[in-house]
Amino acid sequence: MAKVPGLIKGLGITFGTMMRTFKNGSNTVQYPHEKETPPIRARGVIALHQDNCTSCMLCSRSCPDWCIYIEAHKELAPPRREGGKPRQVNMLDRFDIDYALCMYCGICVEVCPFDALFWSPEYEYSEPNITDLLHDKTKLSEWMETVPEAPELEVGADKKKK
Amino acid sequence: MTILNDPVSAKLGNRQQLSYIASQAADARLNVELETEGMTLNIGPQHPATHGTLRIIARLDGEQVVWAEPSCGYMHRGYEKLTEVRTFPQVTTLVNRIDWLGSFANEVPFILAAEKLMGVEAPPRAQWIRTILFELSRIANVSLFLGDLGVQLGAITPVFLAFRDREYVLNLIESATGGRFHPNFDRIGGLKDDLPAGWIDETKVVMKKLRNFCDEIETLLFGNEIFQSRTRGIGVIPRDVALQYGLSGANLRASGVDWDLRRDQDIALAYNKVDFKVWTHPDGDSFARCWIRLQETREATLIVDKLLDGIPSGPVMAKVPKIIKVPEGEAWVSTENPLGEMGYYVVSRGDLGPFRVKIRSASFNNISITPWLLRGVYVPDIITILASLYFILGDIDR
Amino acid sequence: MKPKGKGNQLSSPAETSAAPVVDATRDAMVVAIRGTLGAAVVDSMVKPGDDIWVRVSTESWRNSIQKLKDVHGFDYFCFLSAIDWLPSPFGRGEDDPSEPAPERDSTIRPGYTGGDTRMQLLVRIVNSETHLGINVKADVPNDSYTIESISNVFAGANWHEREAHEMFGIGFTGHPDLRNMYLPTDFEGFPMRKDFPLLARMVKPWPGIVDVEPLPGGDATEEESAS
Amino acid sequence: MFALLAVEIPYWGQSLLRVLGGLVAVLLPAGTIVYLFLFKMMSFMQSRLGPMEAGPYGSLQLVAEVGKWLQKEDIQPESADKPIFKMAPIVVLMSTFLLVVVVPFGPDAWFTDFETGVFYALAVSSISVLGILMAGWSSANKYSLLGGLRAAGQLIAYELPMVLAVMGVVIQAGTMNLQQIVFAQNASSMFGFDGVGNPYVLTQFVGFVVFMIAIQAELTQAPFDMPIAESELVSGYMTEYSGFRFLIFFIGEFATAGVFAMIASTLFLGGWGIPFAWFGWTSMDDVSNWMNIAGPIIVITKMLVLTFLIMWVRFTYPRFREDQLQRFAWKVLIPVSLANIMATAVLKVAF
Repeated sequence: MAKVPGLIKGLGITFGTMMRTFKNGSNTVQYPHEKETPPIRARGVIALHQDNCTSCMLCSRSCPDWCIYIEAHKELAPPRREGGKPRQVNMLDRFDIDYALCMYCGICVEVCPFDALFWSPEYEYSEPNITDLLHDKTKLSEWMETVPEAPELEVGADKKKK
Repeated sequence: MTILNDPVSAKLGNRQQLSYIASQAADARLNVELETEGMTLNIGPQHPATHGTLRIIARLDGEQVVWAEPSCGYMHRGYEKLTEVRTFPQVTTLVNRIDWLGSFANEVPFILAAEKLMGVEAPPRAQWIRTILFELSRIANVSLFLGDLGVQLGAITPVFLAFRDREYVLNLIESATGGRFHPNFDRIGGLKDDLPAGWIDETKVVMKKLRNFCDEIETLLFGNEIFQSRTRGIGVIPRDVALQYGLSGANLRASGVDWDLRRDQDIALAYNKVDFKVWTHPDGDSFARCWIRLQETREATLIVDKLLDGIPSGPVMAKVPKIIKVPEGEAWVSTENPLGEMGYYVVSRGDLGPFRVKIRSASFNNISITPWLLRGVYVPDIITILASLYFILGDIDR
Repeated sequence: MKPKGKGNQLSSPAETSAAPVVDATRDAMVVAIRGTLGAAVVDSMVKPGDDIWVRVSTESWRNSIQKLKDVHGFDYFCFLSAIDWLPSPFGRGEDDPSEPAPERDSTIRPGYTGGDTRMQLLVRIVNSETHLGINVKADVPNDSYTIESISNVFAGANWHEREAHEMFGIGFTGHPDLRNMYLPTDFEGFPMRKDFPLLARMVKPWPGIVDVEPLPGGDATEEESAS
Repeated sequence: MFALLAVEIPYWGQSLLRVLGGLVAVLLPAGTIVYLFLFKMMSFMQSRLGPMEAGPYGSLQLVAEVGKWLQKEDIQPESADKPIFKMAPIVVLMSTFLLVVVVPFGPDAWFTDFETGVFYALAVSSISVLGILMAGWSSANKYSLLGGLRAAGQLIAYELPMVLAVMGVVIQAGTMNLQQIVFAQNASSMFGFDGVGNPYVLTQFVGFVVFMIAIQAELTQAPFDMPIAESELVSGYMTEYSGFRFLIFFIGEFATAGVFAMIASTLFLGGWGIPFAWFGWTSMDDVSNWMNIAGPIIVITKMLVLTFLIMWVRFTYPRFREDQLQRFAWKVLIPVSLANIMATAVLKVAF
């Protein structure tokens, strides 16, 4: 019968896959025991480098989801040079990102003019309670440790960009 | 329906003619008093075969559908309205989520429309990388379709094979763009960043795996006689009906229309730099639609391979102002997305954000044919037809 | 079979800087369309190498589409939608709720090919042989918001008209079934009209309104701490 | 069965042992099938590992699942026909228990030794249709109704080829007693060569294939799983069942698979026996007592081989459409098995 070959070949595929899984192991990862490393560029969580932040509000204003809340006040700091005038600096009071709203678009990281925001590939910060997804500036600063170096670029890329 | 006069049937092939007669018969049944009391079956909104939350109200006579009507809107997010309160760079994060399986492809036409209004053009390298990522998202999207097709028809293994191999593509997209599902990598005037080192070689390896996956699916599913008997001659769409309903993509090409926006329009992507075959099928039935998608996936891997060999060097970003204001005007750009023709009609008022964006998504048109198509089929065929039309709820409801 | 036009959307950057070239194909098409439709064409516009816009009169809407399909072979229905030309009274929803709403210009300025009404209908149809597309616009009368349906010209327009009906409140005479498609049956208002507020942007104030609190009694010299 | 124990057991004790034996004979294969095939083989065919957390290599996963189901609320739809709704899973499982009664596990290890065992087995197996129909009807759910009706149509259609396929075996063995059929397969020879006995899978190959297809359909496994059809009818007649009642359906599905595979191995693979010529046994009385211990293991091994086939097909093929299934039964399977009976009868007379 002409019917047989297609059906039999299909059985061969499943059997072959089974044998491959026996031999080479599965394609899945036993998650809590072993973990895959996300790529360097992976957008996992946003880290805040507090020293660089000038509270310019750009990130908060360019966020499409309105999920960055910044409060700051001005303060007098000792002058940089001897005998100079005391400088006015912006002191960050509050820097919250609500990850329940965040769409992980990365616009805030991109618009930041002073390199205060970075992407970290870290992804394990799920919470049972939705309000805990609001990360404040201490928590955001903790992510800084996990921020990797930017990857090397592919051949032919314009090297002028950092 | 008045759209079908009898001359239509004369133009059809044999198989199409049979199904056409069947649909006419179903029409006639509607007009006579039904002897038995029918049953209204609600397929969805929570149903495994609806890829989300599409609801199909079907009037059944036994297992035969007398009348069926999809009801959508369970996932309507109002993107057209949302774009009006966003700036141009912010819109891409939204449109990522329209067709969530091939997200990158959603950004491209919008960015191209904005670039058209601004009169800027992305540098060649950016165009090539865009095209490569575009095809990768096509592969990521359609390979899942190929697996899902099996599940819809009762074979459980293909979907796992699809997820297995799709993962490689997603890893590629993630390592290049940082976003696994929602890349948001396109910027007006180019791309956010260049590719990371080693990406090209990795992609070539993955493309081989994907071709292997296509072969596997072809044997496991398309060569299977049960699959063929389930899909051949089911849900036949003749050419002119397909055009009237504005079907696009593989659905249109399966009805014998040789039209692929990648090849047939001048657009700032690198498609005209490579040779590729546009697959068509004369039958217009479910099998043809699925088969075309399989071939297109394979073709896409070949396109990616060819493009990888010739990426020009240079910058990936044209000179654009930091704060983007798009000049006043209207522009329409559409591209051949995984699901079909996806286009944006962007009206700008010289403001930071668009004044009006009409999102022409492929699935909305593709699924609008179902009331016509589902008459007279059996309940299992509803699933086959819906699966073969291939819609994504986010793409219907926007 | 490609449209012959060359314009600012070409892949070779050299040609983008060139002055707009003449698009013979599209110009010829517009002339042909004017010939067929006659007085029904109110205005038309060609962007070389890009697209054609044609505005037809409200009364001839259905007939014009029918003729474009029959005579000029625009047999592929791409989409139908509407545009509300009224500028939004809410802006992008970024106003400070504690302050009086800013004055906004609410004059209606239509886009390409002009227009006299607030609502405009827009349909895009394509010739499946030459792949030449055309955008057809028509005014929707301000008093009735009603226009003739084209769902018996293009079956695919059925759903698009339903969508336009619920989103913009445009009535389509001759449409077989103008039920809501996305919205609940008892939904009030037309969400896509510009004067329909987007609640997501109303329920909370924009975080960007907040600014850095100034130094109490401090001088006004702005100086950044980073250098 | 109890000669082995060499003690006199009172009747109630015997009955109790039989019931316990029956439970083991139904639940043990079901558990093995679920773990071995549903959890592991399917996963491996799909490049994954399957359950790994509960017990070593996930071997206690089934226990965990049963525990989960037992804890779940027993939901009954408001407009369901409650008594029938509650009864349906039990009827389905009952047919499984009634089936296992006639399967012989050794020369003396049997529950009952029916003269017309085959006839009984085929008759009892259709009781499950009743249960499924009851479930489909009483759930007050359109999907369940469709599923139940499909199941009824399908199971009745496939009963026929199954009976006809077994007919060849019965003609060849000359008996309807399953024990005798086992004996006939193991003690006889093929063309004078008695090295493998005469398992009917070789001489009745057509019958075997038809029988396997028919039980695939009887068990509603893909490609014949339209009554369940997750992607169409959600879960068909099982849609409304939850908790314990769903568990019974679940056990029923796999236990029936096991029992049918046992019957198939008895009919076509020589059942509990291994070729008697290896040990020089010529009659039933010669068979030594240790076969009562080895027998069940052999039956289960053969059963696992057959369920492997069933599951392999299940995990590979898409499903038919209802009308295609009926066409296949009436236009292909029944004529083929009728031809098989004819050929068998002719050959039987000729030799």
